[in-house]
Amino acid sequence: MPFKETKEELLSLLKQMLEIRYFEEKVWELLARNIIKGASHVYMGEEAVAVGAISAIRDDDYITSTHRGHGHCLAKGGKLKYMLAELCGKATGYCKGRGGSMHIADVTKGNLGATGIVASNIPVATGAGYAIKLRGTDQVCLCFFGDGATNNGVFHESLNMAALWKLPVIYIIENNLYGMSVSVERASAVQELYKKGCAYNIPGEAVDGMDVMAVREATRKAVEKARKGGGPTLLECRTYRYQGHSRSDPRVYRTKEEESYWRKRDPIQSFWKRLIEEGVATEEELQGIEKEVEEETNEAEKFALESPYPPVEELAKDVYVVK
Amino acid sequence: MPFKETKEELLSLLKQMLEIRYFEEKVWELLARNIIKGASHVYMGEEAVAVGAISAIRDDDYITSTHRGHGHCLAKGGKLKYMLAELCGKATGYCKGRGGSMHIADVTKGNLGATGIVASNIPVATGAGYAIKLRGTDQVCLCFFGDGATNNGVFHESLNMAALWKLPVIYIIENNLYGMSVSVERASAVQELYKKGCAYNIPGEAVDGMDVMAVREATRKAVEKARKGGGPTLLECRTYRYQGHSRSDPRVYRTKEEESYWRKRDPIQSFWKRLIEEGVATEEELQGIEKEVEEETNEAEKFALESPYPPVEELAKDVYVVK
Amino acid sequence: MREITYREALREALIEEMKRDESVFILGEDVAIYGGAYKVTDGLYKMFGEDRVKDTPISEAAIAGVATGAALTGMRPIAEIMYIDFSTQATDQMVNQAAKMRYMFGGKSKVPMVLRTQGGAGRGIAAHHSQSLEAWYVHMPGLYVVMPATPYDAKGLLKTSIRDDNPIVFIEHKMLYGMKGEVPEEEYLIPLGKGVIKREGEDVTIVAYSRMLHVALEAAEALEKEGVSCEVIDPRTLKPLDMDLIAGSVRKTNKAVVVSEGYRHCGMAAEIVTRIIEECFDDLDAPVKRITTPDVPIPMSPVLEEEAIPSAKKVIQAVQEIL
Amino acid sequence: MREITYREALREALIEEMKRDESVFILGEDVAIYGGAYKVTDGLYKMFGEDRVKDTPISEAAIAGVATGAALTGMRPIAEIMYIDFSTQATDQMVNQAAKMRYMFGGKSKVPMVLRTQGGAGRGIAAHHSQSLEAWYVHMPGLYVVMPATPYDAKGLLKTSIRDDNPIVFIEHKMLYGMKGEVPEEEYLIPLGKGVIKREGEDVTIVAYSRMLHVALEAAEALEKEGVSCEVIDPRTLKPLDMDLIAGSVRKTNKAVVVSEGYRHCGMAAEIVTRIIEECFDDLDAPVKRITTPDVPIPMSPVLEEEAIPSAKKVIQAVQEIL
Ligand SMILES: Cc1ncc(C[n+]2csc(CCOP(=O)(O)OP(=O)(O)O)c2C)c(N)n1
Ligand SMILES: Cc1ncc(C[n+]2csc(CCOP(=O)(O)OP(=O)(O)O)c2C)c(N)n1
Ligand SMILES: [Mg+2]
Ligand SMILES: [Mg+2]
Repeated sequence: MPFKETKEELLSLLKQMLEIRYFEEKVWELLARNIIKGASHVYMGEEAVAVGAISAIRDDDYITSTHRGHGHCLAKGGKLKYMLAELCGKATGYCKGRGGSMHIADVTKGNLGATGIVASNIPVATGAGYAIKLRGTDQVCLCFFGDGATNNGVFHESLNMAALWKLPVIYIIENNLYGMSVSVERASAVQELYKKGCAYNIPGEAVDGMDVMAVREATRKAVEKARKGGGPTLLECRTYRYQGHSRSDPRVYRTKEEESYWRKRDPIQSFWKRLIEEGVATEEELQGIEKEVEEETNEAEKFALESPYPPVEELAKDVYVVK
Repeated sequence: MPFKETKEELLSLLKQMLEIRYFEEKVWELLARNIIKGASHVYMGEEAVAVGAISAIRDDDYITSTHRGHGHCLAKGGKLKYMLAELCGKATGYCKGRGGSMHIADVTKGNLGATGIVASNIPVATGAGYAIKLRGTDQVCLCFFGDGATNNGVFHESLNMAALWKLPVIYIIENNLYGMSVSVERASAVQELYKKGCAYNIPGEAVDGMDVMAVREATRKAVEKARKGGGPTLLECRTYRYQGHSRSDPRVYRTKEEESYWRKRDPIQSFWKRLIEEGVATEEELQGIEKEVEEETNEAEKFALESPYPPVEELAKDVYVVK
Repeated sequence: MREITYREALREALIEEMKRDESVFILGEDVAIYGGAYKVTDGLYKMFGEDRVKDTPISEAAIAGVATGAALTGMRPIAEIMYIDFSTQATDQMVNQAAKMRYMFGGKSKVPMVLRTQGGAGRGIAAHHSQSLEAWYVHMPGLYVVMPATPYDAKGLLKTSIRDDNPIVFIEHKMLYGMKGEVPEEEYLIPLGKGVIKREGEDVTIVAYSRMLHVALEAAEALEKEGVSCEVIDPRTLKPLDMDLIAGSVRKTNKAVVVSEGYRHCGMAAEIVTRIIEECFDDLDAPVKRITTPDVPIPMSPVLEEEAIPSAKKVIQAVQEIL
Repeated sequence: MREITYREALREALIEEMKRDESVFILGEDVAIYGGAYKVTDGLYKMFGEDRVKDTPISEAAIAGVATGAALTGMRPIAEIMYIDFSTQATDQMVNQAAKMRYMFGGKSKVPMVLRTQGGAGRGIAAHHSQSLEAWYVHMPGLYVVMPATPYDAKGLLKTSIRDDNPIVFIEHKMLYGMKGEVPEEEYLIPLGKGVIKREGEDVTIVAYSRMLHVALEAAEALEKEGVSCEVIDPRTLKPLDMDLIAGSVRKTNKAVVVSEGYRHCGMAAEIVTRIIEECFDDLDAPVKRITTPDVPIPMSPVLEEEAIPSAKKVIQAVQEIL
């Protein structure tokens, strides 16, 4: 299928994916250097999902994110430097350093936040959908979560409500084949996760999660339907996380063959290739973008490392809204 | 379909249904007289479900029950007098008066208990199933719950595990069309509740819950399969509660027509009629059974009313196992 | 002044706030057609439509989570959890999501929601329908906890809670719904964090809230006849807690008894005792006493239930022990 | 004596008890192939097979509920909830089902299960992975709560907990897994409800548990240099609580400080302070102090996290204030 998008749009998709990749590489490096503390779940390999899906919505639409949330944040307009500062626990981060990797949010931009608790964002997204319905706007909410999250009770409760009430929520499963070490086969009685919509009459679709345009198109259709009051959709994007679940994961539960199979389907490389093959841009242009991203990432690092920590006197600030 | 059962078996089914009916009538009366305190959810109209299903299992099998649990308890061998004493909060009740209507249990007889919290028995039944699997016996567990309970998260989590691990649990939905005042239409995105098994690859079946033999047969097949390691089944028994959800419920959410439609399909009357039509017993014999049940119920009442309350000194007994 | 019931007072608060602010809406089980298990929302769906008074499936976690998501995106939801006992299914959403989002997300968001629920013993409905779990919610940063004891406070505090920008657990008492009391026709609000002296006295301070306020007042009345003058304080909101008022009173009387229907260990009574020790140790002439429900699930049997919860007799005894 | 880590001590306890008793089994997320998020169950599935060391889907409520059902039917499950923060999804099953069944059902059943989990801050993993929620479980009748601070206690208490017939919440501390300590080769058990004096002293009693024991010992060490002699007590099990030991010490020192990593309000520190007031008021020369985490979600930023949790400095300061 030839592109319907403008060159600018297409290059922006590539750039966002590159930004995520470079960002995550940087995070991985800073984790190794023990500059980033705590746990960070990186999104390398899954870039096409966040970028493809979020490119299909408007700025005034919402998303909810997960413990593996850097990609969503970035695709929803997050700036590398504030994100990296956040991961480093700095005062200049999106959450003033209080949230870190697992709680990045920018509610003002419609990113309703990552969460450290698997599946717990699903009812929250559903509530955003109900708010939209009550206000009568044509906004939508994209709700991202992993294959593992589909086995949690709130998935069930939320999808049922969304279907009953025809809420404008697109539930996007990032099926990367594992929830930590437990494969979909060993965690879910149904293997094709989009089919779980059957219990709620929610239409589902399996999408190639390594193809940014496929994700974008599937999301676009679902969003169009939702804006018209057609209710929720369940999209299963099949993808792969390149790294272990977290830094300490030796990945004994999967094979090298499997890893290299997926790496060959890299979402960035394949899109890059396609852009050139279809004459959208030249190799030089794309390299220029990559260079830009590399510089931005280095600047973000500098910003993050030079930023101050939050003042300890502010430990208890913002627990409550105080008038 | 002609009966395969012996006369004794058939009459015992009728007797059990009558016992439940008389018991519940008595409970209703004692609630009105304010002798039974608290909340009691009565099972009138649904007798065929508990009796039909539990008649298809062995004494060493398990059941888990609900807030509407008197029928299950009785069909699993519960004695009217200990049950009524329990509802009256007496020391001679199944739970020494501590549980009351919503917590009747007789774990020694395989009744793993009623619960006041909707759906909370579903994981418990699943755990009983896992225990059976670990011990390697051919027992099964019947897990009863209402239509409303199917929308709770633990339904989802439990059925997924049961299917994954092929547990010998039969999940029996008592679909009486309402969860309190909320109809299935307004509570569940899928109307045919047995179809919810699709999200777990659990085979489901709709069963006429007003027909004790139909429930028995469907359960028998599911149990046979489970005993052989064939895994769980989801049965949806379509039935009706004659009374309101609890005594204070004016039933504004349903029509008189609907109520009388279902009352015409009364599980006891229709089975009674069939027993006579098929020459299993005479009207006199059946009336004899009914008379017996009436007397037992009155004796149970006498027993319950004359029984002492538990001594207040024992308030804190049995909170813990103390050696 | 006119007298209305606690139930009516709550209902008026809901109506007034829903008229005043379009972003206020109600969701919960049986809140619409049924009018709420305790009839607080009776008829409201006719006034405000079914979208603003929304019956939900039996999905406690999603009820709390949907409210959280709607609040995060600009609405002011009032989520009803029928019994506080069932809120145990919604705790992740309440204490990890709603409560912590503002802080975690750097203070840029807010979650203005009320979780309306009710608790307490007295109806003989046993261990799953009689608990007082306020301590759990007081424990959790980011939540406020409100527990009115009179119709006047119920109305004024519910209105304030709805307008407040924090997630609030608003706990009614099932035995108080029918209690009548003076409630002005004109609008009024009661600030959070302000307790009241319900009875002035000199010899001992009794701190009690929710239904236990009335138990304390009964005890004070009886003690007065014996020449003991009790000052009875109702903090009304447990968080924020009006320690100024309590400490001021203890500094005057030099003795204190705290009464709470919650379980004993790590309960609200322990918190108030500790705060008194922290602020008034040198003023104390005797140990601070706590009267609570002991470490026992609430039994159904009326004789045991009555023994379990604090009574005027036990309060009197405690006061006499420290005189 | 040989020294092994806290992690190894726990693992040994599991292995010994699983060898000793066939009814013991483990279930939880990533407990098999991955060996547990903190590697406590490393390799166990190879020793005992995948049925007795069972990887589950991400279904916290069902994990607790399945354990409950299996325990009720004769097994001795050890359910692992990866972080105590996620146990908020399992609270209904733990506190309403497992904890209350024995009492509600008249003392005829038991639920011998261990919910193994870990809590505490220190890794910079923010508000959803750092909490100390022991107070919630201590609050609830029917549960015991165990929190070992050393490898020796971890092993002895886990073995006892597995053999105990009550549902037990066994809370490890994530920062202690790597700590080494003396653990005999021979089998030993540590009774529940018996604390230990970890350091004898004359001037003040410091009560602390789990990781806070080590903070207290550090403070005691430093205070000794200033000529202040602290008696440090580790209750080891919070429920049952060894008040005899604590009260005996306070009667000697006449002063007490309680240290807990849990949130302040209605926390375990408040409980211990209150118990000391109840039992030793007349022996006290000064108010009992509590050092806790304040009413703040645990922030990610290392500087804030450190400020949030109790430190030796704060303990020293508290001691000095009451000397
Ligand atoms: C309720 C809950 N249970 C367990 C965890 C621990 N945990 C963190 S991520 C994860 C795996 C999640 O798998 P999936 O949903 O597939 O997302 P992925 O990490 O693969 O993107 C687990 C088990 C958690 N954070 N929350
Ligand atoms: C978790 C929970 N939510 C709500 C309730 C209140 N409640 C008791 S019974 C009931 C309706 C249950 O409906 P269903 O499962 O269909 O069973 P039925 O009463 O129709 O037999 C409700 C909402 C409860 N007991 N537990
Ligand atoms: Mg995954
Ligand atoms: Mg029903």
